[in-house]
Amino acid sequence: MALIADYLVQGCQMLLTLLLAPLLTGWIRALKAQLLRRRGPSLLQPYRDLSKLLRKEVVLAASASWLFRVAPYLIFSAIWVAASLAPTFASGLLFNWTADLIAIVALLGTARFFLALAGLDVGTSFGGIGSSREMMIASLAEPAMLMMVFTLSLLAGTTELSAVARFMLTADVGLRVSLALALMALVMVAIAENARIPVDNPATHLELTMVHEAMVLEYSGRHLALIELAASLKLLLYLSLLGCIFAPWGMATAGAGLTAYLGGVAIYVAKLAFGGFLLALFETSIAKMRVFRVDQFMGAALMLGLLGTLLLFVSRSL
Amino acid sequence: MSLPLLLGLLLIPLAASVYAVAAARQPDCSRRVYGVTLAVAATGLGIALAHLLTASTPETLKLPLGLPWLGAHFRLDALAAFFLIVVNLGGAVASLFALGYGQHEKAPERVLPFFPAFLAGMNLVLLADDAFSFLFAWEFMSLSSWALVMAHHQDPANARAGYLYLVMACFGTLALLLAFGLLAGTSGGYDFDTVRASAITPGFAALVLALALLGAGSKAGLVPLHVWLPLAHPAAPSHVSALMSGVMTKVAVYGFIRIVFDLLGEPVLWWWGGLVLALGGITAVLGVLYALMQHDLKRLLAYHTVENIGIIFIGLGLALAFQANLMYASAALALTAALFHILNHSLFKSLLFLGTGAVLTATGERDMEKLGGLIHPMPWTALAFLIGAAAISALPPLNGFVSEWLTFQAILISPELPQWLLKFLVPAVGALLALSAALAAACFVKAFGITFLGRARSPAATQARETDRYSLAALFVLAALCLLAGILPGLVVDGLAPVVSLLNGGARLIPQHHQPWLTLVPVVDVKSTYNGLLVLLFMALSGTTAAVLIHRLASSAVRRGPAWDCGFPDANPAFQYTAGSFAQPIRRVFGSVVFQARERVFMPPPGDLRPARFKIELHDPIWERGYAPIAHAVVAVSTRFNYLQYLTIRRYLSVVFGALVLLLLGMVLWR
Amino acid sequence: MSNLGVMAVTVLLAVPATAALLLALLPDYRIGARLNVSAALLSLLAAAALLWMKPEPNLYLRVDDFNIYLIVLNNLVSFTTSVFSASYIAHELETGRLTPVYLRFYHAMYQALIFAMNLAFLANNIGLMWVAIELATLITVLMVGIYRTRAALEAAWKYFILGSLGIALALFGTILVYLAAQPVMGEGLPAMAWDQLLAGAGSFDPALLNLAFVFLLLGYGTKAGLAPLHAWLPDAHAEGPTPISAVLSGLLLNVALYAVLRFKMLMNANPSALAPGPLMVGLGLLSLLFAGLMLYRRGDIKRLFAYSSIEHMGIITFAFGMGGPLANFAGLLHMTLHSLTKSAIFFAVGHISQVKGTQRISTIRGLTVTHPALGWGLVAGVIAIAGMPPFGIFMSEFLVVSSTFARQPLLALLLVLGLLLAFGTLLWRLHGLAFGKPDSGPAMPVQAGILPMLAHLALVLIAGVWLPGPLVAWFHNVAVLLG
Amino acid sequence: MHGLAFDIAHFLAGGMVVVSFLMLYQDRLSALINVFALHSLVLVLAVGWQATIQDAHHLYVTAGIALVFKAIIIPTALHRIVRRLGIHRTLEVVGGVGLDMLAGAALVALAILVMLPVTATTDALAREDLAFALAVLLLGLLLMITRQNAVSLVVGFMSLENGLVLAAAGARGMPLAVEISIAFSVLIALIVIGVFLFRIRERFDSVDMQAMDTFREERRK
Repeated sequence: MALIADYLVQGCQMLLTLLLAPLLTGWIRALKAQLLRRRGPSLLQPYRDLSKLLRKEVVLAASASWLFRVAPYLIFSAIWVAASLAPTFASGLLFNWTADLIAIVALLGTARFFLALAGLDVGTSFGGIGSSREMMIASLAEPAMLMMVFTLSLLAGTTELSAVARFMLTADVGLRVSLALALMALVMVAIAENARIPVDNPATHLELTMVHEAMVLEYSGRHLALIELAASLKLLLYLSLLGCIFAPWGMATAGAGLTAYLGGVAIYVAKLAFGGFLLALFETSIAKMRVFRVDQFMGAALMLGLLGTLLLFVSRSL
Repeated sequence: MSLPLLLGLLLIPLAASVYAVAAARQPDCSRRVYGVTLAVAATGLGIALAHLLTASTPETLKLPLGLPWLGAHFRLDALAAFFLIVVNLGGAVASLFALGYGQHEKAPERVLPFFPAFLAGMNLVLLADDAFSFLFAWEFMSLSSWALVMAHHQDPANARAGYLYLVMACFGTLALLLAFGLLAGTSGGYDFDTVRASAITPGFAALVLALALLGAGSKAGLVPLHVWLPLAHPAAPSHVSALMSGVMTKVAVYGFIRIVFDLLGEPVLWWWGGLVLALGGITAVLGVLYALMQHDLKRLLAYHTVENIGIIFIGLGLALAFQANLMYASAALALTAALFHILNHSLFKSLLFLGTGAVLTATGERDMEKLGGLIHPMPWTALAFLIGAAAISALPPLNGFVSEWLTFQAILISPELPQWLLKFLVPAVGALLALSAALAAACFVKAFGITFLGRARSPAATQARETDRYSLAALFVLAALCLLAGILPGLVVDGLAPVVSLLNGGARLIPQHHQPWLTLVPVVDVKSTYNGLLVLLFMALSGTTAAVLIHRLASSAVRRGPAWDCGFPDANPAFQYTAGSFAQPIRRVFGSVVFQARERVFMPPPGDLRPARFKIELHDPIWERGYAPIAHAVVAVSTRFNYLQYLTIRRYLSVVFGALVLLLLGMVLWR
Repeated sequence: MSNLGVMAVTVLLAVPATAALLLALLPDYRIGARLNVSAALLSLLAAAALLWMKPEPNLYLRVDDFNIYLIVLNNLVSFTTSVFSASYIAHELETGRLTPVYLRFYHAMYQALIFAMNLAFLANNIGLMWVAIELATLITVLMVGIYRTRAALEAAWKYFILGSLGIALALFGTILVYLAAQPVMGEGLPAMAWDQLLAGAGSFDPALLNLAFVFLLLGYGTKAGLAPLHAWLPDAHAEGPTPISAVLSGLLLNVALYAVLRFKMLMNANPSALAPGPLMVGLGLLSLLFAGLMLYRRGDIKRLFAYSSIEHMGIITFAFGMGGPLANFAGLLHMTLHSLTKSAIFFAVGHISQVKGTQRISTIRGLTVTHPALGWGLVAGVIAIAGMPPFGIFMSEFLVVSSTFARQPLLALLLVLGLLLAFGTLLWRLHGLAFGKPDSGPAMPVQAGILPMLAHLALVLIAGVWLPGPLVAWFHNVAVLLG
Repeated sequence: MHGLAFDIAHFLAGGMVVVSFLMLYQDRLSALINVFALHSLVLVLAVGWQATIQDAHHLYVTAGIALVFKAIIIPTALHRIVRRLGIHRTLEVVGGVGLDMLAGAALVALAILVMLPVTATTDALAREDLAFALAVLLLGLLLMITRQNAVSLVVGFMSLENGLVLAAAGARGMPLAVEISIAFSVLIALIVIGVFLFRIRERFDSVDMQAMDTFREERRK
């Protein structure tokens, strides 16, 4: 019985992430519009886009291969699994131990791998631009992310997220330099990974500046829908990571009962909203940088992460 | 009982070699030879597997061969059994592949006699239990593989590769020879039991470690001893490249493990671990950076071998560091990670090289810039290659990720190490490892994307056909194994346990097979867990459900059209991104530092009909700073000495006279 | 029993001598070649017979543990070489490099050479041994000059001058040994007989012994081609007929080294004399490194392998200089295998240079393509001589290096450096010769007799995997004798 | 009596050293050959004296051989060769005579130094003889390396070999002395050198050894 409940909760989380993701995207877009004194679309616009895309037929480039058609599903499932394995409103769920933080990072890597391949598949120059730049950025972002993971796991003694979250709730964390460094690293990585300003502009279609958009240029219909959905899931994932690591308050623990779960959900949504607000604020306040300054940006993130880890390695023995 | 069986088994490939010398020109000779090697390797695999799993005590055997007063000692223990599995698995699959691939060989008489000998040599290295037989087999392995590298010797590049390879191999053997000289001592106790028993001073032990690093490292391709590897591995026929890259480098690692972990024994000094760790990290990153700069598919793979060797040595270095501090539980984790990665790399590197072989037979091209779009004519090869690429890029749920995950876990439990240097070194190496993993992903997006995706860049690529069924079978066996090892890591870890406990003073990881859902739980108190099986299930589930739902509820219509490409579709495949242009951002970020990469653009003025040219200059720092000077020095000195060949007789007489007078004076002064 | 042995000894000496006379009289070179082969075979059988029945030593001749296997080896190689020379010489006659008269002379001299070398090995009397070695030198001088080309004459002249200087020094050393022995052993023959000398060496005058050893080392060292006394060797190998090159490298060097070792024993037997080890180690290392460097710039294929002979003489001398059971064992093994391998290489080289009509390395390419048998034979030979398994020389080098490193690390490092150097340069040449695109040069048809080469290589291969018990026992005994 | 015997032997052996110096001093070929004949003559006397005082009769044979071959036949043969080749020009002495003399003196000193430690168990006669023989040997070698001409090379070598015979004769009761001297004289002096000089004359029109240092293909590379 309890087992079934656990399954249910896990399922709920998966659905919840799936449902909330477009909303988050819409929320950020709306906020940005507001901040720019525009009226902007409604919160539900992303849902409308998705349903429309889903219903349209797919126009497939002549030179596209089976990989091009499989990739969206792969990308979507990888990111969705990652998103639903990270604790959102409750920690210690049934399958949280399936993948720890490293595995989640790697799952995102899988998604990126296939996205980049899809960009190369049709054999257009823009796809190539997108893929190569994406991989360059990732080659720095992923280590930075892993350094952040090191920092956490050195503190919490584990790389498993709900355990980390539980640890961060305990008193003996205190304020640590390395945590701050890790937070900065994570934020920078999140910005890069989700193709936000200043690394990339999700709204642009000016060929030479786009990275993520260039890869998905050839996609249409349901494929595009899946990829858009995956993108917003990814954003959600990063925000919930930030939430459960650096603001783990109010998360329900496994088997806490329905009310606790609902409360958890409410707080979770609030966290997302706040995170989205910060992101929108940040994006509207700075300009996009040249592609070949990105490596310095990401290098900085990597250095921050490494610094945090080093501090911990050393301070452990003090 | 299984040891004599194995040794007897090894006679068969040698016989096959002899047969091949006689009958290489006959049409079905290649099929026969590879059939034999396939059978032999499969049997050997079975025996070794049985021995490893039934986990009996080591078997030893002494034959009246080799050094007369010593005899040839052989021994089959868990370590040897594990590496026998790696070797024979690779050998079996390569033979299977060659059943089809070998038909296209232009010079079978230069391949068939040496392939079985090569296989036998590698097996013999693993079974040898005294210094002489070990080095004998080791050098025999080098020699036979050299012959295979020289198979297509009419291409001067291959000949050069073969020469460099053999000289480096001889260098490595001599280093190991010196190491064994120290271990055996003046009494000449060359059999490994005596060596294990005899104590050795710390200074000598450190020397042995250094020599083992030189000897085994030069064969495994440890930076800066790797220079021969990316030349020699691609030069050989592809199934041999697969063996050399996927398997022979592992035999080299075996040599290192056998000497340092087994023969040298206690005491281990902490800085050994540091040294090996640092070397591993540097090797990993440099290897992948070199690989990113390559356009030759096989050479790219060879450089990735260097990278993976680095990862393996990171694991070994951690294990040494832990053992030095008597933290055997942690050492067990690190060792498990290293051994697991050894197995994984042998799987996917063989897979990738064999895939390249398939491409090579289909198009006759190794240069990625001339390939492209091969996924259309050869979808199955593409699929297998894709799995291999994903595996080597350490993507879940495949096997490459598991071993890297284990290595990360080993790094994460290392802050307990007391030494300060290690405290700084380990996280830095962790960063290097992460970096190399990410770069590897980038590199294989390039390798697969440019080779198989897009549109064909040359007529050869357009006329490609799917490869034969033997080759496909070989490819998919390996692909399946990559997936299995990825989703059932617990079983592999349990299989490795006897090896680990052998090398680690009895300590091993906790049994995994009765964990719920076969989850991987390396260390209990650290609650980090990973479950590839579930990840795969979830992904499959969500992916299929999404697909089904969409096709049911939403549209499933597809219309083919020209690529959109922001409105100006380019007809010409030459407009595609090439390997060079794909690597350009990373080259700008890293290459400018490491390789002094410069881009020279020649843009003719308007009205000038010359084509615009774009050239990339790369410098290999290690070759230019390390090896070229030595070569020049030898040439210079020998040229300097050469005049001694043309003296007048009077001069020669004077030399003798001088020697005589000198010795007489010496006699006078000696008193 | 022993009188059978005496018979065998007489056969060993009488057959070559008489054969030499007969061959000098025989006009037809075909019969000559056959007679040559059969005489060599006969003396080989006699030598083999000695293995089972040793005669009692007298004051002139002696068969003991040390020389018996060398005698067998000597006659074995000279037999195979005679077989090879039968096929080689025929071609020389066709191309007109030799006239029948010279062939007659050649065969006679060949047998005389065998006689001289057998005598040198059998001699129990240091004076007799000296005479034998001198005889061998003079004969080889004549053989080297046999082509009478400008280069050949120069080589022979150089060889003659340096060789006879070495001989002279050796003689002086011999006289000194006698002088050292004479007060103890009394005047006359006993003071020049091995066994007696060895017995009494302990009470000889050390100063005289030391002086003697210096002269003997230089004298016989010149014959053994140790640097810096090697100058005659490359040219003599390059310019003479290839069978003679094979005999020079395979046997004559051994003879000289054998003499040096005999006197080394004498030195060891006298506690207050200086230890011969360091001198030999020094000369050995010098030869090894020097040859390794010189190999690189060689343009003539026979000179190349001549230098490799210098290198290996260096290794062997080094091993004996180091001493100790392992190193001595290795030295003896190396001596045996080197003469087998090197002569095999020269068999291959001889036919190759006939086929290509040149000895210039730069004009020979891709042999494994054009002449698989010869090409792969050469490859196998070079692999073997470079000390790689499965061939036997690997074993001896393994023993030398490993046993040295534990005792004298620095020396071992130098040794390894030399080995690597020589290996690299030799392999570099091999790659040029055996691989690569074959040039479309003139390829004359030659019915190459590759049987001797294969036989030698097979022996070396077997030795690499398994050494027969009696051989090992012999090596051990002699290793003990050598101290 | 023994004293006298010793002195004479000493005198003769020393005489050989002196004659060796004379040879070093010569710079004309024919003169050199004559001095060599003298050298051999002294050798004959020395050996003969040794024969008498050791009453070892086989040494007379050695002396006879030396007399016939070295003192008579070879010099005349060499004279004929020289005349036939028409080498009457002076031959350049490498480094000059003075230096040669100095070097020679040093060598003699070295020879004596080397012989000093030899214990007196071997009778003094042999010791002195040996020292002189060694000196002669070294001087002969010096002669070989300071002359450029094949003939003088041969002469130098034979003077060296005279020293050897002297040593052999001085070694009391040394067996095979005759055989050895025969082996030397006959084989070397007659056959080979004769044959060689003949051949060489055939090929090169001078016997100057510079002419024999031909170029070999390695040098062209």
